[in-house]
Amino acid sequence: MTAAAPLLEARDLVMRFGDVTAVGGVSMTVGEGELRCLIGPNGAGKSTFFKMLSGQLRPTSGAVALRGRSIVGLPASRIARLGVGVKTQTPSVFDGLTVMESVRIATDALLPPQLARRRADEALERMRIPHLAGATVGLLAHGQRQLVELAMVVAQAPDLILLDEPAAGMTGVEVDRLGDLIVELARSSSVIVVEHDMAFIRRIARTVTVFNRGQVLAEGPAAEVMADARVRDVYLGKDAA
Amino acid sequence: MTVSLRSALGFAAIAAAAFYALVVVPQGGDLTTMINGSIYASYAILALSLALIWGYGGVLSFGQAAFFGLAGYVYAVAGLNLGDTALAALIAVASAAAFAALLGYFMFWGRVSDVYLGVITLTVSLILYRFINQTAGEEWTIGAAPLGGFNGIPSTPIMTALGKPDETLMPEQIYALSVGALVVCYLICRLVIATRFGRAVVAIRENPVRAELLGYDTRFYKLGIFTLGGAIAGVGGVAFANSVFVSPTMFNLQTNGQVIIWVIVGGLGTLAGPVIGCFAMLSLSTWLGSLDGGGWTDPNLVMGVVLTFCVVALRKGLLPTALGLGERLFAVARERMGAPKLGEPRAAEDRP
Amino acid sequence: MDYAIIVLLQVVVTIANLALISAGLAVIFGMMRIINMAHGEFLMLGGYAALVSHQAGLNLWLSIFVVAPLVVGLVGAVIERLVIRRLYGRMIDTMLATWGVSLALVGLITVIFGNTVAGVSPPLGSLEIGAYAIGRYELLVAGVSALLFAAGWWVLARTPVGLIARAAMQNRDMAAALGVDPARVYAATFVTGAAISGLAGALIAPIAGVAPTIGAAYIAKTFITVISGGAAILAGTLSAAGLLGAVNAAFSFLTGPVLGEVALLACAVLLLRLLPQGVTGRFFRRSL
Amino acid sequence: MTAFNRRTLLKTAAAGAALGLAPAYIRGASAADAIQIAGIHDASGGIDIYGRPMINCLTLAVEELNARGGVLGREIALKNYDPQSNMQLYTQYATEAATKQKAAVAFGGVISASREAMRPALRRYRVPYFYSLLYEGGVCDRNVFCMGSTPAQTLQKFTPFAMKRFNAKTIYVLAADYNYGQITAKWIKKFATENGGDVAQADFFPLDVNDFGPTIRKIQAAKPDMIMSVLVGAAHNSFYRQWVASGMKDKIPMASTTFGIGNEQALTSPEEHDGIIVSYAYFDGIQTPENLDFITRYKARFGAKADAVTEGAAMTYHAVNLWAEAAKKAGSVERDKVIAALETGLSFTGPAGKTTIDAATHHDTLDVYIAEVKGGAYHVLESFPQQTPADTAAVCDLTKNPNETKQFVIDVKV
Repeated sequence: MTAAAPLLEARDLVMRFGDVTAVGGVSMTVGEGELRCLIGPNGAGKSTFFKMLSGQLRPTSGAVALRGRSIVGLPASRIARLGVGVKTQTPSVFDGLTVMESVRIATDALLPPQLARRRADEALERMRIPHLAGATVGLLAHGQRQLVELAMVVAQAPDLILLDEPAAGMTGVEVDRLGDLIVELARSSSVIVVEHDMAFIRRIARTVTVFNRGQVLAEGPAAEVMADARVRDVYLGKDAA
Repeated sequence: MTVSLRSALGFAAIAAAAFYALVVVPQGGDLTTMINGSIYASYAILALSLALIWGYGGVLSFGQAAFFGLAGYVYAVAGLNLGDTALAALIAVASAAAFAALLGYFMFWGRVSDVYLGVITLTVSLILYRFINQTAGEEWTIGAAPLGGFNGIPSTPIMTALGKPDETLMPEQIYALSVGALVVCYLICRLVIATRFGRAVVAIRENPVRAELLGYDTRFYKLGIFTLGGAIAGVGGVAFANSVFVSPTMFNLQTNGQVIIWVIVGGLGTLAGPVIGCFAMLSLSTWLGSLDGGGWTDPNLVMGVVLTFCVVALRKGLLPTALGLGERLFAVARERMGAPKLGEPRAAEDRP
Repeated sequence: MDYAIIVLLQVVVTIANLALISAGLAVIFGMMRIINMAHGEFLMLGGYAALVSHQAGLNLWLSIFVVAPLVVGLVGAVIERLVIRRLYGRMIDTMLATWGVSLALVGLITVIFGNTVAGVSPPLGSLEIGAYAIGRYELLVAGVSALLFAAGWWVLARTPVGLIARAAMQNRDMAAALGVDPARVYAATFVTGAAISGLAGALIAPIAGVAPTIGAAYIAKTFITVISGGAAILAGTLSAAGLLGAVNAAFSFLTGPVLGEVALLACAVLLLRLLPQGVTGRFFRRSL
Repeated sequence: MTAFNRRTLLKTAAAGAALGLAPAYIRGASAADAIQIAGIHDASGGIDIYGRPMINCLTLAVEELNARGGVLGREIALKNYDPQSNMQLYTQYATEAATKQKAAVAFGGVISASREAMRPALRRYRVPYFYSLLYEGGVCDRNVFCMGSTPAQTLQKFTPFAMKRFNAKTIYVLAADYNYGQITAKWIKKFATENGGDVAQADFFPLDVNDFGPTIRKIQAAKPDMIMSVLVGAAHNSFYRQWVASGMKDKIPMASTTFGIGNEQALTSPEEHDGIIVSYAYFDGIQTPENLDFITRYKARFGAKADAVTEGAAMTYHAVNLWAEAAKKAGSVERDKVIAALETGLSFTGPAGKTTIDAATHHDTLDVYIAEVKGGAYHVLESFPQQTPADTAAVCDLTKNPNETKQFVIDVKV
């Protein structure tokens, strides 16, 4: 473990389900404060890759290290405590709790009560949803639920934030706000975003990694990658048209 | 109705019920009521334990009576051997908790889920039942305590006054003790739910994946609530052992089924509901059996119809349905008087 | 040698019995993901239906093979209409509601017939093997059980009905895609499961006797067999019944019926811990 | 449960009376001063086959007493409780009968477990208690009178009789797995050994077992000379069916200590039960004038199709009449006076012949018969008049130790 170890380093990650290979040997390094976008067609293995990073899936083979420390095989809760926050593809929230209760659950996990309370308030402010504090999460609209989930993640102030399609189901205004927010988040944490919305990607991205069929197809600065013919072929060709 | 008003009313109702049970009933001097009352209270503690782990922890144990019966037997055996009933009771509750912890570790660390968890708990309870049921032979004697097989242990010792091992408690005192234990267990459940641990348990019931991703080791929390449930069921078992005596029926299929029925009839997700459901169903069953020269009906028939009806028509159970009805009436009344409508999302200050 | 044969036959009979009494529950669980807690009472009703019609003068075989499945199938249809249909997709609720149905059926039968009814002796006499003997009827029941499973396989694998059933087993929408109303598939499944249970109950009635509460003796055993077997109706039930039945019979011989049952239960607990999705959740995943 | 403070209890009872808690069930015009008595028997659930004829006989005995003007000029008000074969309800109803109904006496209990569930409560509340079913012996409690036959009264004669009749040396015992079955199996072993035979094996079955396949194969391997069935309850009934289906009926003969107590002869077919021999203190086919008259009255009251009268039922009839005799003799239904009167060696001659209370054990001396089951009826083969409860007498002497309250497990020396 050296001080120079990158925040996240994944090497040759492979995930097989029976005969199906969902991720076939992906390596990726993300540094402190980096904002990385993952793109790729449906079934390219992005969500599976995320789940291996967060500990929801145990890779068939390969290594994941957080600041040089291997996290393969650790339970998801342990990885979360090591500073990895996750927003899943479909909002994963506590339908039966209120917004405030939900966020408190997040802050309570890591912080003493006084601080937890303050951090929870701040998170709601940041998401601009303090007015929803007493509302039951299960009764909110889809976009609002996304924000609640984000608030829970943000409230924990993780070092690495994994966002799986955070803009899905949001209105235009909400998407814009979200973009600003992600950029802001990236000042204090490293962020990896999976997204389909290309305008959104262009707006926030610095480095883009393209997945295809469980492999990394290309990686580099956003503009460069999007100009890549192979990338246009497998992905943009359809979506960006 | 706001949450605070609702819980205040709830507390008032609980306090009133406890007052009635502990002060008014003994004044009546009716021993039958008190002895039935102590049996019902022991079962109600069992119902409470399932209400906690199922309603709040989302862990459906089909074999909750395993802990109830185990504690009863440990109490009887320890009591007969040690002579000190208070110590025996402690050992009994601790064994129920330890057994729950062991079983919980086996299940939660194996990531056994839902229905399978139900099957395993039920099966464990039935194993205990089958085992105890075949201990009629005299080779099954632990120290001074014959396990007694099907008959159980009719000589189950009754609690003695603290520090006075010769002064066996009277039925009235056992009654007070059982009801007292029920109230204390209820308060413990209430308190636990309000702690950080309790909130995490509820969150895990709501969405285990999310809780896990927020850093909660769900296995640990489930184990915690399951163990607490086992301990509370154990308290019920000790109370039952004092009210009747221990026998294998404590963990047979019917007892396990009944607990679930009480919780469902009373209302899943509440604590008081299952206790009410337990008292209601037991009274019904006792009453049906004392109908002289019956034959026009059968206790099973009535219980079955009630349960089916509760599940199909009364989805939430007695207490929540009654509260909902009360709220609606209340709302209508307030609206007529021109008060603002209830049920708006409320500000965060209202929350604890 | 004779003893070995008779023991082997006894083990086969035990397994076949377990598979037979679990079959109806397995059909309903496999296709609908419903745990029918009234299953034991369906078996019990089958026994009563056969017994009562036989005592009313009907031929025993007709009572067992025709009357019992018809009557219990009909009861299943009524229960599906009144209860199950309202609870689709709510697994725990269905379980509890059918538990209520189970109690109600026990009560109803007690009110009608009382607690005890004279039984019927198993027909056909016994088969002698050296100094030993086993009831021919028990062997016949084992044979019917085998036939039932073979027929089940044929229906599922080779007929259009089976295709729909397999689709419904995969998921609800698939059946809809085949142009079949899933509600109708479920109703038909429940009735079929009930009828099979009725037949099984009637078949074992001459051996086990009938009493209103006899279902309780079966429900835990069958429930555990089906869950341990996992989702595949035929392979799951057969493999679990084979394993659990063999353990049960072996321990019954070595010790007594109680420890036989304890061994069965303990084996199931271990099985579920090791294979949390049941046997067919891990092995023979593509089977029926 | 022995150290109850009696004074406090009396105080409680007095407080209840002072508050004017009237008996819950009031019947008829003269009911105000009716004598309350309780009957607690299973009328439903798996053990009701034993309870139902007992309830009939209790009812008949009370009705006859009332027709003759009641006891001490007061009508008898009987309340029947149905514990639904649930042992916990026995405790509850016994308490209810004692404290709410204020019964002067309680009759009931079916299997031993139910007796043990009721006994402490009835003693605590000082309600004399009559238990009428045959059982394993050993109950030693001044508050309780056990009317049924015990092993020394039946098995001592029955075991050698069966061994001789079947020319048997080795016996295979199948017994219900609770204390009755366990203790009875020991008595059988004792009497078998004493008569030059042996018990090859004793298997015990919980009351809900109904699959005897592996056991029958085991018996086939053991090749005993005879079977002794101590099986109990509806589920065990299927043994007789499976025995016949395995072709064993004509190969190994069978005796039973329980067959018929629940009217099993009516629930099995002749091909299943023909030839089984049993031994009880009563058969409904006994040809005495008392019994013939009794059966006529029983059928007139409950119909020709009613459950046949069993030993437990007949002894219930005897118990009620013995209690009435004692009350008359004592001039009161007060507990201590009635018990004292019974301890004078009171006897009653009824359908089961003459039964005399033994003061030392609170059991009774009675006539015992051995019979063969044939075509659903009993044919008496032999009778042994006036057998004393020697087994319980060996361990229990209430005249010396009136405060004894336990059930002795009689140490059966083999």
